[in-house]
Amino acid sequence: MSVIVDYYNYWIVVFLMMAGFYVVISANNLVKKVVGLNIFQTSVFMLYISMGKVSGGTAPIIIEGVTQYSNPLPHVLILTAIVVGVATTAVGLSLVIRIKHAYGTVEENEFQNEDDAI
Amino acid sequence: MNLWQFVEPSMLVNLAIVVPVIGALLLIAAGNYPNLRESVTLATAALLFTIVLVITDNTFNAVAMETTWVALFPGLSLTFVVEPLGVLFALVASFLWIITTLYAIGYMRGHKEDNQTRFFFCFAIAISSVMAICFSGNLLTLFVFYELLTLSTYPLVTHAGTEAAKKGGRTYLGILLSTSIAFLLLAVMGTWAVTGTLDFQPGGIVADTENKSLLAVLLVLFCYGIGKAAIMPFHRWLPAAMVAPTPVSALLHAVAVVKAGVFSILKVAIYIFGIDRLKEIPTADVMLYIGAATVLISSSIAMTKDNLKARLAYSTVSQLSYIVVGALLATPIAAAGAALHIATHAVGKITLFFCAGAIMVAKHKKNVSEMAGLGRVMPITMTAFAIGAISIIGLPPMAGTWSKWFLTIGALEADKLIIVVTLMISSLLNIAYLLPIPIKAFFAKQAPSAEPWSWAEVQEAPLPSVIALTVTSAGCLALFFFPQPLVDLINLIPGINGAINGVG
Amino acid sequence: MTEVLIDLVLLGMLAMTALRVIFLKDLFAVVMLFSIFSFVSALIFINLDAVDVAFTEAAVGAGISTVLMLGTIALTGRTEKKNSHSSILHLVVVCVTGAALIYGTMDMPPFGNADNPIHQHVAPRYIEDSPKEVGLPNIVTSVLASYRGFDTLGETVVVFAAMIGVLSLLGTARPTNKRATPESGLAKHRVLHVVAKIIIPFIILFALYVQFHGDYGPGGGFQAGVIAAAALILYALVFGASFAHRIVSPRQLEVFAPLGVLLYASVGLVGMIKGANFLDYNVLASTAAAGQHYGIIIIELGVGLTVFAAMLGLFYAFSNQVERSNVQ
Amino acid sequence: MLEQHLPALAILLPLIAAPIVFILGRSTVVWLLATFTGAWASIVAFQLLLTTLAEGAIHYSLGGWSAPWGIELTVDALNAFVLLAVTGVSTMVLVYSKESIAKEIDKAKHGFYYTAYLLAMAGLSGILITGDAFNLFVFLEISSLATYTLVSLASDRRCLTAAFRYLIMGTIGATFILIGVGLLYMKTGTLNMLDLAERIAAFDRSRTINTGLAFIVVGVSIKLALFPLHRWLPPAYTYAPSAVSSFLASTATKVAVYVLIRFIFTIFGPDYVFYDMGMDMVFMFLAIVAIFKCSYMAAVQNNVKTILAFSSVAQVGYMVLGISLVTTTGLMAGLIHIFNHALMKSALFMAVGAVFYRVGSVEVHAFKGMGKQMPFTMAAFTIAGLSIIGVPLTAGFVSKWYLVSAALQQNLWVIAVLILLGSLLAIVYIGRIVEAAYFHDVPEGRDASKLKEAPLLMLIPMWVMVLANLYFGIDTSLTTEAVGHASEWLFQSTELLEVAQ
Repeated sequence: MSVIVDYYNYWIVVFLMMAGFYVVISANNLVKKVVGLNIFQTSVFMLYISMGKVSGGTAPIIIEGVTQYSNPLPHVLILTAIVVGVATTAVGLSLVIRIKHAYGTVEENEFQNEDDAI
Repeated sequence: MNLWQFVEPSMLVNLAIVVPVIGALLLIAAGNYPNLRESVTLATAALLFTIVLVITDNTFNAVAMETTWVALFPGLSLTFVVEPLGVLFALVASFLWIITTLYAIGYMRGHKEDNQTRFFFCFAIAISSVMAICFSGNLLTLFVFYELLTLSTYPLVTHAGTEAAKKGGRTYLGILLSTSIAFLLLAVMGTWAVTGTLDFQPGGIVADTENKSLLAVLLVLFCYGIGKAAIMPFHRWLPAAMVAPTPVSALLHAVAVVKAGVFSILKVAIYIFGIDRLKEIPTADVMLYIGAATVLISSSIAMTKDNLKARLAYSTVSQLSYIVVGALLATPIAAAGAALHIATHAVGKITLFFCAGAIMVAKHKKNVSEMAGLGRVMPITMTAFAIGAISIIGLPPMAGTWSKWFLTIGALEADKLIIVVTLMISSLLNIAYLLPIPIKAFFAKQAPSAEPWSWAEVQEAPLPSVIALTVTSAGCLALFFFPQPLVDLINLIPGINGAINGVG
Repeated sequence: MTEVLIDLVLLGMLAMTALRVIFLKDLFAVVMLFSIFSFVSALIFINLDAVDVAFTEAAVGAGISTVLMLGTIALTGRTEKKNSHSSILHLVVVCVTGAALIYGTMDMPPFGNADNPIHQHVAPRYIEDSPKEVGLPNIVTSVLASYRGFDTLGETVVVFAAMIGVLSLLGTARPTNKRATPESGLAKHRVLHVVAKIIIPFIILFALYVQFHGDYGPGGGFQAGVIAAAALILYALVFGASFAHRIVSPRQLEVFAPLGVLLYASVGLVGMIKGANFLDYNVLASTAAAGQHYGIIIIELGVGLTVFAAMLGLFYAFSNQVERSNVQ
Repeated sequence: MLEQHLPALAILLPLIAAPIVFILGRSTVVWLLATFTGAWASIVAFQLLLTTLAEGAIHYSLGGWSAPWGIELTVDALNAFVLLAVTGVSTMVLVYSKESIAKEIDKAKHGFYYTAYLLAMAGLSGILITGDAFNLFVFLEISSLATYTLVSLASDRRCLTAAFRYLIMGTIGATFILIGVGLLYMKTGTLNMLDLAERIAAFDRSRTINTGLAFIVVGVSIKLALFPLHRWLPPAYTYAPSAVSSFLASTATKVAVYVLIRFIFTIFGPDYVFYDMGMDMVFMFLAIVAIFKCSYMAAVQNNVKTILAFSSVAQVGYMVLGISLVTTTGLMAGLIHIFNHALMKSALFMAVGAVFYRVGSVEVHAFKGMGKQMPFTMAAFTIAGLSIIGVPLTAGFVSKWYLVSAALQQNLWVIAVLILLGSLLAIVYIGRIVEAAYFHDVPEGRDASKLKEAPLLMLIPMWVMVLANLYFGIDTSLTTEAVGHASEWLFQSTELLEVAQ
């Protein structure tokens, strides 16, 4: 039982990550790939935030009388990572738009057939 | 001799390598003036020969000459050390360079070849590499310049630019580069890993190595890695290289390049393994018999070739294996014979190639079958051919006699009767494929022309070429009667130690 | 226990959302589900005490990313075609990866335990000393802007890099031609006009609050930049891009974004000139505390400026594409 | 005054120049500024290398916060050496860029090109110098985003799909690294590399750390295009603008190899990675397969850039092989090949770009007759090609020498043979192009009189790289000293940690 209490959070997070990862590698539609990438990354963020949690702690903003705070460092890291994620998403989606203009499709198997793939 | 007396002995080694390079650069500068360009080449060749003569003199006087250029790796440098075997090879190569240049001038002009500047340039660079190989002080240096030699001769092989030339060039580069990278480099590095040194040392450097099977592998790697020695089955590049203009075939593929190969094998045998140690290596015998087989098989192939240059090429493959056999017999006399064969075969074979080229220039004939009766038109050439052929066969009074004599004695000494027999059969085969050519040229029944022969019929190749082939054929004779200087030089090689004092 | 319960429910919702995304072919639904996913994640982050992160995730994931995705599917079509190739290999890869991770969790420190290594090493100093050393109650801001200020500089540069990427791909927004304007935007919806006019000033005010109050509560330059950009995005959506361009033109954005980065870096350079290491704020003013304060305010401004410019720039570029395809 | 700030400067110079370049726009000034920045960064890198060789590692605390609380830049012989290669080559490619992108990239996008280029440089320098595992991820993403942009700048539409594939794979790789770093952080509570190393060595091996290692290795392997995770690389290098291919081929994967070395040797320790986890066999196997499979792929391609791209994957195999031998010499071989391969590949891609500049195609048949038309370009290509093959007196020979020595030291004769056989394949793929250049005439229908030599601004950087190939093939003192120091230190540091244990 204690194993479940200790780790249930991580296990669900792993499941979410893998769901996102699966969408990335299996989706044929490029937009969906990008969505999958976002789900994958957001789940990784959750892994970090989960490890920063301290039971009974509060948000790491100093308030008189509180001694138990959750760990601020994962929060800082993930703030940065979120920004990195949206940056990647934006560039990825712009590429998708350009691919649509150039090939008329955003389905991977369709434009791969048009050019001889390496 | 006075010319170089103010130069430090060790500096001479640098000069021997650098002078051809400078010459090469100068002749590029003079590229647009053929006369000037060729004078530069000749002058460079002459200068180089004087340098090598001085080096020879110093060697006899036991003046140590060595120089280090740059450390490629910690503990491993490009180093040059003069030793008698290298001097012998350098003498042969630099002397024949003068003659070949003379010949090439006539040939290239007579043949109206394109890109003559590139031709002479690459030629000079190749000679520079050969000099560096001669004097290399360790295996790494040898390997580096061995590769440079391959690369610098590649443009010469493909000089004609025709489809056949390209195909030949591909085979040439493919085999030489592949064998050297896959086998020779591995052998060099293996030696380095096993012994911790690559220096050529009298008596070899593997004396302390216990692992015999490793040495056995290394020996095989060396023999096949040095693809320029053309041991079967890695001999295909040599006939392929015959698409090159004849001066190239003459100097590089009868003298410089192929001799660089067998020279390297001799050097490895004497200075890396050491003659004494070589006997104990199991694969030495295996390679010995493969060499012997190469001698016979390629002689047989030579008989089937109608194209004169191809026939000469297979003859070269066969003769190179004499030297390999001499090196692997692992007796001092055989090794001495092998060393001597470098010189004697060189003059003989270059004469034959010169003749082949002269026939091509003068009469545009390539095939043996077309050469009957040619003695009337080209008497000087065909006489020289006969002299060269006899020398290659090893009959007195030509130079080849001595080297074959010592090789045979060496084989007897080593109790290898099969080798003795092989050498004998091979000589017979030599007679069979070489002698008919001059004989038919002079004595073939011509179409009934009752006219007595007169000078008016003569249509020799351009004068410089004729001079060149006369000189080399005279060399074949001279080396029979006066082999002593070369023998003295060979006797200085550690491990031979005056084994052949009784000659002369 | 309530925390755990909330956590479980929310995670369950996430799991369902993620599964739906895998199987749905309607991309519009997929994007909306992602938006929900992101929003629910933000709730989980709050539950896990990561308020700053939640704030950002909501603004970025549920906000900007969703807008960009919607813009993209408006151009590329909203259904995914049937996938012909086999996905067994993919499934295997995913299962192996997942199994590795589950294997990895076996030795993890228990969830929420205060004795875990990460709560014992490095972090205690932030919690205990940052109020003294940096002087801000919001520890996240202290760490973000000061202890790990270099990361944040990197983050700002990432945003800038994204802007470069998008603009080079989609082209800088050209002034839209007049005839296209009436159709674009939601010009006919009076109610929206009125509501937007009322809301937008408050959004901007809020952005300013978040910008400058980030030291004390959740927020900071990044969130503020996103919110300010959102105000203008709303304006552009309602009134049309050409009106928004009149307020802040694309060309201005192309100057603001790099300026923000430079502003950030220059704070560090001033520190260097004053003889300290790069990004050392202590030397900026007479006392260390004041120096930290100035430093953080300026770099947060830099972050805000770049993020605002980049986010709005991204939107302009995307909306420009959509409008152009509408005109065609 | 600047001396003490050298580590920061190495990152800041391109980082600050990038926004300035973007504001200035697209004039020649931008090119000058970017080149100047690159040159300055190279000088900084050189100074850093000399300093580290003389005085040991440099630690620079950003913001004045000491590690592990603040972010620290750590410069030792290893990263200073790679940094020198990266900045030096990048600068030369910048010089080259002016003419090359004038032909290949829309004029309006030149500003984007230089900005993204400088950002990529800043990102790569950041990855190299930072001493903090998470900061490494941030810079990894800066460089990645900038490179996706750079790849997509070409005018061929296929560059878009190549860039997208690169983006997806790159982001998966980066996310894997993020997961791995997270797992390490979870067990140790720190992100500073040296601190991590100490704490990982002090803890018992746990499953979490094992998984962290696996994720980091896989993530980095994607970035460095280790077979079979290399599929994104050939299209990206093929369809990117030539200058970009030249830049990426000589820097991006090299930096990823550095990251692999850093994680394995500094953070996890070779004992753990190789003896406990047995990763050396995995690496060795993949490297050998990469060498043969990708050299073969290179030999059968018709697009010269694709040939070189596959060759790059094969060459990465050599680097990883060096690492997998787990000896000082092996590591030296890997490191020296990072440097040397940067020299050769940049020169090769520059030559290809020059041919594209004149002919407008990079197919093998476009090279026909170029030996006569563009003698300097093709000579450069040939020499750099010989270097790839590993002919003596070129840089490639030095790499090969160390690699084979390392294999022989371990008595791995088979590996030594395989390495040498692999380089025979290089003869084939380089030989095809060289042969086309020298032994074919310009094909019919192509106006030979228009196929002149490339502009001087392309030739100069190309020949600088070629001469560097020759120089570092002959005088190896700088490279061997640096990598000698670096690899000894990498092995020593783990021993020291064990002693401390």
